[in-house]
Amino acid sequence: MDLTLTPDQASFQDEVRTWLRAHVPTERLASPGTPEGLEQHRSWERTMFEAGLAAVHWPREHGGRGLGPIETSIFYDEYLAAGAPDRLNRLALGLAGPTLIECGDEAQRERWLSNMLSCDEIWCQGFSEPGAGSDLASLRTRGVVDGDRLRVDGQKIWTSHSQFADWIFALVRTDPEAPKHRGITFVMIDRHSPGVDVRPIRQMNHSSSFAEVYFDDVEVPLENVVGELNDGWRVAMVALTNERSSNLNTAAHFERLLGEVIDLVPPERRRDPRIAAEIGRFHEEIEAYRYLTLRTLTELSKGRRPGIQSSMGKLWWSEMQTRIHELGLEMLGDDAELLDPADAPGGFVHRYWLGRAAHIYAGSNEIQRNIIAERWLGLPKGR
Amino acid sequence: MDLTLTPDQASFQDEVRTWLRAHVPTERLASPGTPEGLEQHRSWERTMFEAGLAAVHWPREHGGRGLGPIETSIFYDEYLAAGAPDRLNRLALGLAGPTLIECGDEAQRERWLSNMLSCDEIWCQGFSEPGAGSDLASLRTRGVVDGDRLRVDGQKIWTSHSQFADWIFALVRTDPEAPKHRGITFVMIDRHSPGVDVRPIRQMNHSSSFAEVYFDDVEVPLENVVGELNDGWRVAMVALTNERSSNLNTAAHFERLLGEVIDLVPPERRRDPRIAAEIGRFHEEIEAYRYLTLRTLTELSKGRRPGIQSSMGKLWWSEMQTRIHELGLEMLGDDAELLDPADAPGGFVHRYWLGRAAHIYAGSNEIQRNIIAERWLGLPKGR
Amino acid sequence: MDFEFDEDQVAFGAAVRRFLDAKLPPSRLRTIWDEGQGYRHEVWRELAGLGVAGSLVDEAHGGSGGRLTDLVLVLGELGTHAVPEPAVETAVVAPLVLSGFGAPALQQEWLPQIAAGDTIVAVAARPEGARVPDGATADVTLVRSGHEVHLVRPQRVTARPLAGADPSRRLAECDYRLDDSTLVTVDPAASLLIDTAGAAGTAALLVGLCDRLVDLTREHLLTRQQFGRPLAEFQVLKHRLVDVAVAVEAARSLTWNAGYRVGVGDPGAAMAARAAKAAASEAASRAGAAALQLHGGIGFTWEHDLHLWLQRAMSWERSFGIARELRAQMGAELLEAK
Amino acid sequence: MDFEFDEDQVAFGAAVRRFLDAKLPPSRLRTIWDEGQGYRHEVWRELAGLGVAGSLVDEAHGGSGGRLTDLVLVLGELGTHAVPEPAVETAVVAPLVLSGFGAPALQQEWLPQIAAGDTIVAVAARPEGARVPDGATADVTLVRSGHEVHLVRPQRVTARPLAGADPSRRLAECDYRLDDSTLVTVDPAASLLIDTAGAAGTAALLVGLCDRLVDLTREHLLTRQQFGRPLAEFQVLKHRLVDVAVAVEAARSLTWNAGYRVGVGDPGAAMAARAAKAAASEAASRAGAAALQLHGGIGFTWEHDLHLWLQRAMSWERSFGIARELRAQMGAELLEAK
Repeated sequence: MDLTLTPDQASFQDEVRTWLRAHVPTERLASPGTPEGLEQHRSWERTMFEAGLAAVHWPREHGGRGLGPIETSIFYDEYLAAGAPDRLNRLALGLAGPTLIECGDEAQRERWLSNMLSCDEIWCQGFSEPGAGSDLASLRTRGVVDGDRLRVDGQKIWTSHSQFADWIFALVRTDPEAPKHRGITFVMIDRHSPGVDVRPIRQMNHSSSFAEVYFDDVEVPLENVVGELNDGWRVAMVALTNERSSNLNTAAHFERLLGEVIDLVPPERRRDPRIAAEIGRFHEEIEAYRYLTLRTLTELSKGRRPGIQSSMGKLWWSEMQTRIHELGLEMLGDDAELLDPADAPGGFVHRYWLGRAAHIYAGSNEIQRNIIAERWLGLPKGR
Repeated sequence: MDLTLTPDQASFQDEVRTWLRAHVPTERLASPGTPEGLEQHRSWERTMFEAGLAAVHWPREHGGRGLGPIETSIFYDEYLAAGAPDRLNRLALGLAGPTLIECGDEAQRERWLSNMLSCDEIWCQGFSEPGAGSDLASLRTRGVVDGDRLRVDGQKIWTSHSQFADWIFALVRTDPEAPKHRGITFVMIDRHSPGVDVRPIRQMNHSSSFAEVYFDDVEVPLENVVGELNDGWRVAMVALTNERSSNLNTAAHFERLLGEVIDLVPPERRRDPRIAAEIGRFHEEIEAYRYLTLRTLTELSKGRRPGIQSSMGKLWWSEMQTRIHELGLEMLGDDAELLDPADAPGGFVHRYWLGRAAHIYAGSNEIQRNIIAERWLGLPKGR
Repeated sequence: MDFEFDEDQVAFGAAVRRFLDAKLPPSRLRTIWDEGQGYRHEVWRELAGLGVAGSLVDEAHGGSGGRLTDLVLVLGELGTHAVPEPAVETAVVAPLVLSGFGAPALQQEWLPQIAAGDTIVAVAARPEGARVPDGATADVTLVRSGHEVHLVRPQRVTARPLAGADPSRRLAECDYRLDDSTLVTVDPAASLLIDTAGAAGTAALLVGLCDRLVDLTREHLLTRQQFGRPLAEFQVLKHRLVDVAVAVEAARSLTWNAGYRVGVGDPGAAMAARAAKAAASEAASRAGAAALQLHGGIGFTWEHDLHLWLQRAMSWERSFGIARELRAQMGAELLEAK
Repeated sequence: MDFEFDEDQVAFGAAVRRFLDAKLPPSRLRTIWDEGQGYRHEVWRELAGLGVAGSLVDEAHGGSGGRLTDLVLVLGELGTHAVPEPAVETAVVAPLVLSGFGAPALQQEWLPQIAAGDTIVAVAARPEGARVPDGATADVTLVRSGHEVHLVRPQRVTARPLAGADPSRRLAECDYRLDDSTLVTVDPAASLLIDTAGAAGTAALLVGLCDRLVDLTREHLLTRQQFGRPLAEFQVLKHRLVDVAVAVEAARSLTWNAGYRVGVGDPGAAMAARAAKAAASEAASRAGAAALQLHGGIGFTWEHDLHLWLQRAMSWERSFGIARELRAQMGAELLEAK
């Protein structure tokens, strides 16, 4: 056990920190939902790409830095600390790309990987469906083989980034007769194809960060299928296992959130033992998450595939985050009723609802508990 | 809606208060587990009996006062406020007696009721079994009809008062072929019969308030069967419905407990907003329980049988009680580690463990939630 | 002792329910929300026609001279339907304060208008920089200033409308010009009554809103299938809704009691109202969280009705005292009494 | 960066586990409990033979010169088996304090005896009226008096044994006669080290104890049948044990970190130890409540082993800081730092 950086890690950290200090835009970029914001984000991503920092966790032969999980987390801690913009092509870098690297063929990697890094093509995900919910494998979007193409009909939901995405990696049912988890195919769909219709979902918090995507007889070349036809469930599981190598929801992220809440505590309550105990507890929970994660990263860095930690981690941070938000709302007092983030310091109301959604997305917390019960505790499936 | 007492209720309250003030023993009685304590309790019960107050909720023709549920609760609130001793023959007055009144025959009522009131015979309950747990109906104590008697073999557990009880009202399986809830018989067993063996259970809190009762070929006259042979499940449900008319676990009881906790708050913490908020919340929960109960009593007093409130009430008080105990333990500080109630003010550690047991006995809280889900919310049985 | 509503009270609640089921479905609420700050309270006038606004106004001033108990079930219905008007301020707080502490001329001027549904009342906790629901649109505002209570007409209000998360609140930040002409009373019992009646009334709204959340969630559990069976068969989801339902029944019991004690002017009314409001806020918060979780993603969409109730719940949880503060007040009183 | 134990550390833990599985089964623990205050610590001497007591004692004084990280898994095993000795006081706190702050003569006198398992050390938080586990039976006691730390022999102790709920604690209320001859150091870092090392070590014990509670409960769920199927098929019970297991993994992660930081003398050691102890106390409290609930009635009997672990858990939850206080300390530091 050694929690100091190796010389290589230290010099990498140094390099990244220096580079970020020199290159991170000093002004906050506009939202990528706006045309100028999209251009600003693309430009920032291109800068990263040119510096070879677009996907540090990807293998070198595919344009990454070939870094291990610990080094990748060092990178993203620095990235967050430097106040750098949110990554634009997160779903390509974290899911679609690694999946292609692991399950795609040479032509597919050639076709897409480099454009992912440069952000010339932006990606979104088409897994969820309105009728499926937690039972992802019950999806009903159909793909019918017709010569050298797949004809896709159906509907996806909760697609983020789809308003400016160019490609969708999606699961479609290609064999309706097969058992639920078979007969599913993983396919890359051109968002600009005829028959693809993206409709933003207005959310209860008055914003629209997700969309529904409708497919009406969309033609997709069979060469866009990743892995074999009807073997898409396995490919999807590879994709989801890779999901963890994202810069979101790290301990550093929640530490910053807690710092914001501490700043909101009014002077007369800074000696309230209950407030102190709550803040101390959040600190403890964030540190627990940091070292839970570090255990996983250590195992990954030694070539082992930890089984259950991603379920534990997701449960942990999503429920902790809601409680931190709730303390933030309490500290905001009357301001917590205000809608506009410009008036409400920190936009806590907005983030509170997003945080609530985290109990549901990416595998609801009930599903995560089922997984832990069955895979970690060895309790039977069932009721 | 009128929360004042009617003139009759007020004069009854007055009568009871006056009588109790004159008769409640000024010194605390010894434990009924000791011979002199048992005699002291019997003597107090006899005083009550002679005053016609032994079972105010029983019909007049059976020696009670024929009081309705609201008047009965007035009685027990006064009883608790007067610091009167715990009732000795609780299971007779609350369960066995009312069950005989509703389901027994004339001879049975003649045989037992009056001795219940006078405490000449003390009763205990034989429902639970080690193998059954929450699934009460899976009980296995056997009763075989042999001429005019039942031969009983098996084992009961969690029997309280059994060290000094004279009678056990028990459920035995008389038809092993019938479906689980059929084939059960409700029977009165003489605790002094040959073959009955009572073994106290030592508890983790170093005390022994329960026992196991073993039956080895115990002969029980068939005339001791209440209701029909194999119809005991229905009779047991009548008994359990009557359980609520006991003086235990009323709002007044928890109000007193909270008062003890308030007394334990050390001077330097009396202005801690967290302590205040916890105490305020317990007050709120106790009041909620008071008025939940009053809704039920009102319905009962109008001849309706409320369905679900006893499950809700049990869930509510048992979980609230544990949290009150926990605050008490926190306020005790170092004293919370001490075993002896003489050293630990209030015997909170002892009561804490008893309170934890309340999450399990009389239908575990998980079972109560199932009942509420199915009968109140109309959700399906199942998983 | 009788802890039930009488037939008239039950019938009044049922009449209001029928009216609101017909006249204030979610679609109407959405229209009202879209109209935003300019909303003109038509629903309120119709409710006043049913006797809601004048229930606590005495007969001499055009009301029915009832007590808060008469209105508890009705307020529950207003909560179930998430009425966008400041019902508690207008139909509970204002009539009680004006009847109890206002000069006859003041009563004569305002009570008949309130009973008729022509006047919407706002309540402000302080004269400067107060965040007031309907602060810019109310016809008149009860303003607390220390122990004083004032009644202020719009001409004396400087209101800056704010964009609140709940479009039914029409929040504004307000300053009031107070002087002798606006003074209603210097009796501290009047401010206490504002707190107490406001808390008891809002608790009743929240309990009704909780009923809606439980019903919606229950229906969703019964109809939504996952893994080949209805959600309602999953024990964890069942128990979660049970815990909500039990919290709602607890809050309901406390709310009935608070309504009764406020109605008869019981000395325990203030404590009873705090307990009811704290329990109702807690129940609503748990009901909202459970409803959102058990509905899954669809519950987060603007298209689904759930958020209409959630937004209202979050506002009412804050009105007239948040749970933690009310509990700390109760606890402090109990600690001091010892 | 490498957040795993090395092979030696893992092997050390495994050796201790094998030893305790064989030598300290619940039946032995029951015998020890029955012996009560007179118990003479035979198990401890045998553990010392395995290197447990001297792990943090330097080689010159008969130990193996390790760091706390070397002992974290071993402490976990001691917790899993609910060892009745004051292991953290004797094998962690005393060696670290004496090595770091004691005069050479003091080290020479005590460290070899500690390493050999011949000396049992108690820790007292204050010189008068302190509640001290093993207060009347320890061979020597580390006593805090303000910022001073003293080392006190039994002759200078007035101890009144108390009947504690946990028979492994052998509690006594103690007064100590301190003077220059008992003084170890006036360096405030020594008292801080007592807190920090005590909290980190006790966290490790608790994590091991939690493992036992989870295992016992898991087995019970898998074997106990109700309504015709194992308890383990009921989703509510599964999820309850999941929440415990997740809390235990969180506490484990924090405990590894605290052990490491104490071991290397990191400036963050004090915060890390508090976080670990608070999390471990919380995990143990939840594990105990869940174990008791899921075992049903049988778990409340003296006959069943569950209570052996529950009593020990409740004691250790209190040792070296309860969760709420530790959290308040951490929070206060964070609030001050801003």
